[in-house]
Amino acid sequence: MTTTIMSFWLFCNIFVLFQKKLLSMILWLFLSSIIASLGFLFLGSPDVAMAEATASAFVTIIFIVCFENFFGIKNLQNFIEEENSKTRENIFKKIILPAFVVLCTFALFMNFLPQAPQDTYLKNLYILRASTDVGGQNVVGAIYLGYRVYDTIFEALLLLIAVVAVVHLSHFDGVYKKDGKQSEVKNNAISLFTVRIVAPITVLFGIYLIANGAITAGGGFQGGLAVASFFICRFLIFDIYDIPIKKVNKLEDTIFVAVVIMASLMVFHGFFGEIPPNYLPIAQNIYLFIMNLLIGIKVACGFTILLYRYVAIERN
Amino acid sequence: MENLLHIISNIFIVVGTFFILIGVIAIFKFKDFFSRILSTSKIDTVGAITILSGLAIRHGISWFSAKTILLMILILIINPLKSHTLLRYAVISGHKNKKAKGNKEVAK
Amino acid sequence: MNSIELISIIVFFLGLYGLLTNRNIVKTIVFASMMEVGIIMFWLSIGFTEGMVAPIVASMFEVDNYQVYISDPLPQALMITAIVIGISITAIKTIMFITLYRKFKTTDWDIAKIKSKEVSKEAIQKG
Amino acid sequence: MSLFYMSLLEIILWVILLFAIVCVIRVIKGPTIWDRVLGFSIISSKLVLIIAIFSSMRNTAYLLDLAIIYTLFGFLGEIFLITFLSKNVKERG
Repeated sequence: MTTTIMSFWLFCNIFVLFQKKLLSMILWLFLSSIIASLGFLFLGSPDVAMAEATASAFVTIIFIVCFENFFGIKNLQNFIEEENSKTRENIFKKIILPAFVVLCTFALFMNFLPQAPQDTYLKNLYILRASTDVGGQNVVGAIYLGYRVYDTIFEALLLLIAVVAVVHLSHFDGVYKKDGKQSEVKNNAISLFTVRIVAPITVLFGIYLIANGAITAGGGFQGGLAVASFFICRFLIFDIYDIPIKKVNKLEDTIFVAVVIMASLMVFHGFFGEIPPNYLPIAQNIYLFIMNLLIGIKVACGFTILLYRYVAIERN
Repeated sequence: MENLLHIISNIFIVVGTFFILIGVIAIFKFKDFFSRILSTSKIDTVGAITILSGLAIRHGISWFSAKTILLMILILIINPLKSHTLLRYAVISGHKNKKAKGNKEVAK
Repeated sequence: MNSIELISIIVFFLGLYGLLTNRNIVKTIVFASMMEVGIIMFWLSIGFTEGMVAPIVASMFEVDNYQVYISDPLPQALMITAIVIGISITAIKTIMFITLYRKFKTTDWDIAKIKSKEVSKEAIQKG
Repeated sequence: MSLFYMSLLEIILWVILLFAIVCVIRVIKGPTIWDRVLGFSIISSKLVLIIAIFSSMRNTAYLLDLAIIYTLFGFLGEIFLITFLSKNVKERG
């Protein structure tokens, strides 16, 4: 079963390679990453599958808004057609050459792969002790909030830097003028109705994922991404740009500081007391919930800023 | 009692896969976009809902069946309207059937 | 070593091939995100056996030989952060491309290089 | 694993996966871009069914969250693609 899905995924990726037009290339990328997320589920990791399923939609939205911004309507038409006429290679060159290169590089890589079955000592240690050391039912969440909390802090820092870079590179002064145009969706009553129903459901579902992060699959990252998608829906419905970006940016900064303080409280308490520290289960659950909530708010803020910047460029 | 529920759910699931099979055949049989979207989108929604209701019957009254009912409602809302927007924007952007006879008369 | 590791490495190198042979800037960004999914799949598929269960305590102990059939939680925890960073990095890449397109009006690597050299020469001549 | 010992759900899982793989042919050779998007939406709805049946086989309710996320986010990405296409594509190929 799993091998079949993986070969399906490989097939889709080969088609990404052979596509000439950019739009169909992005459609194939969307398809391949959705199938990859199904593969993650069959590999026994639903958390990563959730993150990948949201990421596929986000990446396609980013690419589409990028096209919309800078190629204009007429330019884009030329851009798509131009690709066809320029590159004409025969099938031999297109199929044999990549296969040869891939096989050669793979043969170089072959020696470094593990041949014998792996030692699973560390895995068993995590699985047996996570629910007593850190708390909660989800071992993955216990690792990225407890054992490896430094990784999470640096991830949050990297997201902050990415947001700063996007804000800096998009020259937009924060004043949005509305130019009589309405979005296509707004004219259509039925699509408007659909998006109006879907948007609140995504927010509720994101909050559910954040709150149940310690118990089942899900957590701060996935829930934050789901909440951030609400603002895209909001843009689709109303076509207005009225979110106070600077305030959201400040909120993100303060929440990053709160994440660092919360994590260091846990870690430094461990330094002064026993290792691992013996907390009460209630305190552990409260810690996990607050940490998931903070990370969820931070990811949601970061991605709303990022996506609204893109939309603002388009209008400017 | 449990055996009876299993038999009913199995019947539902098999009927649902039969619907989906018809939808898959319809994609390849029809020769233009509009007839394809007309046939496949409806049949696909019906097949998904029958399979999910079969799964809900199999698990009795539990969290699992509650979540499947939520999923059914979402599919019932989203799936037809997705195909509606697809069709509408295809018409807006100027997509026409080249082989159909009616178009020539309209153009004249 | 199992078949899924092999497939994910092949996908990684397919992405690398596409990245090396395309002149278009947007296409290279697409292939970079393809390579990223290949890497994530490789990390998750290490030590895979058919019929694996997620590492969640409620569902773990239903399996008989649970030490073999539970997937490794450590790479999963690392890969969740990798995916979230990956989205923001694609955003940065595309926005850098957008600023480049505004300046030089091309989508080609070579022409962009030539034009940037011309711009720097003019700046040197002006002092 | 021979076919005789498979449960009904497992057979249905294979059959729906086969349908999804067959639908890719429409995405490959669809004469217009609209056919490709139609094929994509049908494949994504089949993947949702695969997840639901898989979670029923394992008897775990939390895997259904993933199916709900699939439906919501597939809809969102597709709406963006379609609106973009309607602005820019004028009857080609």
